[in-house]
Amino acid sequence: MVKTNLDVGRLSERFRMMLRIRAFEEFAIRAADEKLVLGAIHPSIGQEACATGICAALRKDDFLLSTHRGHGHTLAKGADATAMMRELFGREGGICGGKGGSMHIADFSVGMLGANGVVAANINIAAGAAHAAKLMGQDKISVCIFGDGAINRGPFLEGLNWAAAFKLPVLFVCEDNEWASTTRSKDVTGGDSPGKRAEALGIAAEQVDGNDVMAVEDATTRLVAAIRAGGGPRLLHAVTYRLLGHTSVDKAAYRPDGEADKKWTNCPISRASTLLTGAGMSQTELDSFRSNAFDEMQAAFDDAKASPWPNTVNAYADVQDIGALQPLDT
Amino acid sequence: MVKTNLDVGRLSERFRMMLRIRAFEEFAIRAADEKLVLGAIHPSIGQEACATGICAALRKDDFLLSTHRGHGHTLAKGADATAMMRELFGREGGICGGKGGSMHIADFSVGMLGANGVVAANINIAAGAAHAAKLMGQDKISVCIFGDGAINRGPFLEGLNWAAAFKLPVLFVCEDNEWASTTRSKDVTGGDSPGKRAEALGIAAEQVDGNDVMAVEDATTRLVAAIRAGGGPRLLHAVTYRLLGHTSVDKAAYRPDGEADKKWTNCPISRASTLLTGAGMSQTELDSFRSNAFDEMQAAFDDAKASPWPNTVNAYADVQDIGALQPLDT
Amino acid sequence: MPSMTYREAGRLAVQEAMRADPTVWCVGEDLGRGGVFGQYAGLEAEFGTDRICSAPISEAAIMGAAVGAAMAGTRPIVEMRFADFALCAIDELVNQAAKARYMFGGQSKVPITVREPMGMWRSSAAQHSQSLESWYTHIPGLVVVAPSTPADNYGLLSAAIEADDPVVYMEHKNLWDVSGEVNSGEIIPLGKARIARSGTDVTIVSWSAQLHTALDATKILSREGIEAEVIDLRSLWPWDEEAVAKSLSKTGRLIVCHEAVSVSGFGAEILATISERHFGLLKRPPIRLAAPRIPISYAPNLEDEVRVTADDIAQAARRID
Amino acid sequence: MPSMTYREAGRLAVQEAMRADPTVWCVGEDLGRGGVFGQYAGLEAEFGTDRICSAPISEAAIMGAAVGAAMAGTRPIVEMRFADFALCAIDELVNQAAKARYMFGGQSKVPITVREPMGMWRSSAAQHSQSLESWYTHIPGLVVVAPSTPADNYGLLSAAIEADDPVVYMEHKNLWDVSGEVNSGEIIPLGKARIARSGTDVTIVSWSAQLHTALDATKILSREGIEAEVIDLRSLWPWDEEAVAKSLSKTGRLIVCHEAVSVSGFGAEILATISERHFGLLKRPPIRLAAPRIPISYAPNLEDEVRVTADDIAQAARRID
Ligand SMILES: Cc1ncc(C[n+]2csc(CCOP(=O)(O)OP(=O)(O)O)c2C)c(N)n1
Ligand SMILES: Cc1ncc(C[n+]2csc(CCOP(=O)(O)OP(=O)(O)O)c2C)c(N)n1
Ligand SMILES: [Mg+2]
Ligand SMILES: [Mg+2]
Repeated sequence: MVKTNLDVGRLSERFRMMLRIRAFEEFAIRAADEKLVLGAIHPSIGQEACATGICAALRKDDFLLSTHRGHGHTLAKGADATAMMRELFGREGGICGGKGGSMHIADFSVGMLGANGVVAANINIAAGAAHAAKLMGQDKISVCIFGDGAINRGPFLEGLNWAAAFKLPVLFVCEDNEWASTTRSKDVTGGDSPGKRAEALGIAAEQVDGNDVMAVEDATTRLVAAIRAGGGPRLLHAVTYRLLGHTSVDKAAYRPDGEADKKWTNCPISRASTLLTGAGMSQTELDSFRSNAFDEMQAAFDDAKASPWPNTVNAYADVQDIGALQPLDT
Repeated sequence: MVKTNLDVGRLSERFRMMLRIRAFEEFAIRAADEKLVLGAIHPSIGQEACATGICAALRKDDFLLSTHRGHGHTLAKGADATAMMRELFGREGGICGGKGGSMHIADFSVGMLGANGVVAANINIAAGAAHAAKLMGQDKISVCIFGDGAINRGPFLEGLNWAAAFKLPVLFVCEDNEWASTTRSKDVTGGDSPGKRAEALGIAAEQVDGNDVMAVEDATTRLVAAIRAGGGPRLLHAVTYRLLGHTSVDKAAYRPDGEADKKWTNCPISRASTLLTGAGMSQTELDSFRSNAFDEMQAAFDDAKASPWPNTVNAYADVQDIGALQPLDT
Repeated sequence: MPSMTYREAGRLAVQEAMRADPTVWCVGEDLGRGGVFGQYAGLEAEFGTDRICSAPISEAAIMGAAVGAAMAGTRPIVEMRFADFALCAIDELVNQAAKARYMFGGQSKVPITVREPMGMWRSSAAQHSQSLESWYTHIPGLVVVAPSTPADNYGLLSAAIEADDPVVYMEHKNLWDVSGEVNSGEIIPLGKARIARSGTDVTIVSWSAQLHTALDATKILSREGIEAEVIDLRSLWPWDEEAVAKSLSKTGRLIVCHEAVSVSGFGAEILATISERHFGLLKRPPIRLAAPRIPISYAPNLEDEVRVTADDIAQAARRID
Repeated sequence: MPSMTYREAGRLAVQEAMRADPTVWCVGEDLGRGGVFGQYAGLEAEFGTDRICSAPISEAAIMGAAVGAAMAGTRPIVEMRFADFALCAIDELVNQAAKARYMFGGQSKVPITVREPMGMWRSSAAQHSQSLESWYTHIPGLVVVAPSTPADNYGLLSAAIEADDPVVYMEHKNLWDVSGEVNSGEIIPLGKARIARSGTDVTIVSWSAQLHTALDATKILSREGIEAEVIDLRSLWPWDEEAVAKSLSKTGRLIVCHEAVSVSGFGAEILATISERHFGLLKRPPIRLAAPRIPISYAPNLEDEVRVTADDIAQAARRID
């Protein structure tokens, strides 16, 4: 199934990023299983095309804000896997000094302004980052990724209306994996789609196959261009599926039998792999991509496991400048 | 201008209710001017057709939830003007014992579950009242009135989605008077209309001329019938205009010259009056309606002014059952 | 007496209340699957999806709708999932639920039980670990409860559901699996403390998970000849000032320990009340043991920095002796 | 020194900060018309609609957007209109603004100044009158300020805007029209109290509007030969424990008065800290004077029930003497 004008070089690059995300999370799950990571791990396995496609269309200085399920977004935006893995382990050298963990992963040096433990909270924060960019006359944009469950919280309305009212450079991305924790989102969600909600708030919206990495990238590129040109906010509705449970310990037994199995055939990595072999790439080469990703994340895992705990005085650092406690005060 | 099949009896009844609301608020403003009322008074002058038309379509046991601008809604739902006026004056016998004032006016005995000092807060509360009616198998409905400014707060999304998801018997009414305090709502509001927002949340919506009392009543009657029949929530967008300032002390100098003057020609009371004279009612009769309303509210005003302050021990009553203070504790 | 977990005890209280009163219902996210901690397991099967209402992720609507539903004659049990997420519904709880009865001059009560699982629990970090009980004690209209044992979780939750007031009911996430004896029917009155351990030398006041650390400390102290009395407050509003004063009249020494931040935590209220109204009972300066004013970290060793340990308590008891 | 109102003093602080630093901007409802109390009057004309940003009624977005805009390099001044409405943005303030720097390991600060006009003001009733300053003192990451005079409103607001922390800045609605001398350039450091009146017999600690009542009480007391020292805390976090202790070492008598509810109000923290760390300084049991734990009524005489009056303070001073 050779697709005409498939950009093989680009796809293979995206493929490698998706493999890195997959491998990172497989090691994160393993670490949770082995109680090396104590906090909750929300895997994005099956959703790697969203992270990869979106970030491929962004500049390093563009802002990205994510969710509790943010490893892929953070890696794709350019964060270092080792520093991220150390963060999950709560170790020294973690990307947030071990103070945030998986749900607060962030790398401001690549414009990644944070995962967030509060569903939908980043929608307003992302609008604000865009507001700042506009005030300072920068041509950066701000991208906010959230789930299908998040569109039922107030900040969805307030943040989108805000962006529309002030014509801000924000791209809102609803990464719709059908489920919000153990609830099928459509059972508790009125209306047709996140896109219709956005349009009612004055924001043009598009839907895309969120498991087609090239389609996600292309749609994002188009929307980003419109936004950067001063066109105001846009929303992208990326339809994907959460292949595993809500967290690494969730067996997702509440899903109908066979639902996930069927969705595995639509896994974005398999799809990209099929396209690449169809375009003539050898299985050996694809396998080497896989093992590179695996090796990178194995090394990150080993590094994190061997890293020391943070110095306990750090618990008192970065609280605030004024009225900060000294460790001795306690 | 005789309108065919105008129900003169019904219109004259609505006309009298509008006059009562108008007279009540004129006395409330006077009381504020004379410092007999200290709290803020938000007059609904110019919007009497909404209150009147909506409530005319409701049963006494239907719930109504209102805004900070709720005198008209409360009167139209059937509350006693004297007890309301005493409340505004903060006197004994006030409908809330003098503890709420204008912004918390309520009369649970006629299903009026309260004005609210927090914009949009009643949207979720109204959805909840409908939820209770549904759970208890009652055929009551719940009506929530809010302003054009309220549609930019999170509860608009959460409450409407809630009502849609649980198919609740709620009528949402956006009483759109163009202004939210000193801000022209359309300047800070994305999208086309509250109706479009409702539709995107799965709720069918209608727009009505909010200064045409019969049109408001007819639209409400239709929507209420659909809701009571189990059709789930609806939204009515009633387009009206706030003829005075945001509060009784606001001169509304921020409005373009002539805007309000022009809108006065569309005052719902004048329009009803024209229709009634057109239908053959005598000016004398209309004048007697006016003076009846005036006299009723003059009496309420005099009564309130002569009423004693609440007993100060009441300050300690109705806080809570468990862990309540005794006045002596303080 | 049957033994069950803190989780099961809460579930039993809900189940019995729902059987007894058709106006009681539960509302929160994922309740149909038993709730995020399994504390509603099996209830949907018994009571159906109307009364075990699985909500969208809409904390403001969950709380706000419960307020309306309470005013309209039902008795909602509101599940906030993590106490931290209640911050998405604070207007609904503090400006609406707590004040409606008062503002409307007693025309309506707001009988809701707001379950807010609180506290530190395996590296949950700053947004999933907070203990904000003192906030609620500051708000007129609210009752505040923080059970420490399965029996209390059954008995206090039963009382909370029965109450006509809005009750903020804070279970501790680290206690779900703790087992103990529970007797159906043993309702525990709100506002009454429990002497968790009798002693004569020092009074240790605590609640929720921290109570267990206090009890651990007494074992260390007892070996050293210090017999501490431990008071489990159970309810923070109303709180049992009399029980504390009575104990102090024996011991003359007060230690309050809690997991929440020390500054403006509920320990402050206790020390203030005691020093104001029972000054003469204090033979020594009272002591607060609580978290430093820093957010809760993710890394286990940094997280531990904010914990009050049994050793900390024992040390304070020696110091005050 | 020029005389101006508390309102004008705040406005001057904002204006000077905006002139000096192009990244400072204001966001809130109706700011273009000067804000609901006129405290932004004329600023839109000088700085334009981008920097005096008139927002929709979206408190969560106002606060949340400010957090994002602060992380992205600007310094927003956030106007909440009434402190009560900040309850619609508590997740954004407490879970986001206060914790972001910490959770992200110091990768970002969140320099926002959150103006929350607070307190009782002409029959505003339960949802427009609250003083919740003690809540914010309980939250690591937040600085809390409550100025009582025009000079302080200028000097402290200037300092708050300059600070890199999220500062909850609570002006009192009943003080807007109070006049006093203000000198441009006189920045007041956060965390330092002011001796509002010197005295030797009793220490009265207060802040915000209540400070003025405390000063009124000293006039009554002085006639009776009681010379009270009045400390205006100005900032509640950090608060000037040293200044209070120093005064107590003279007087040995402590009265704290505030407008907020007594239970878990900031007075509790002060009494607790003093009794814990400076027990020896207390010659008499300390006294708190604050509102009873009831919502604020609308009727003026019921509203007055929660006020701490100059007479109440004078009586307490006599009692403690
Ligand atoms: C305000 C808030 N409510 C509830 C939660 C608990 N919670 C965490 S993730 C989640 C589901 C989110 O669903 P969705 O937005 O679809 O994202 P997904 O997990 O599918 O990526 C929930 C309910 C939370 N973190 N924050
Ligand atoms: C949450 C909240 N934010 C702000 C306010 C202040 N406020 C009171 S009324 C009002 C304007 C409301 O406009 P709209 O909803 O159109 O109702 P209208 O006043 O026009 O009837 C504002 C901003 C408030 N009461 N509550
Ligand atoms: Mg989802
Ligand atoms: Mg309006």
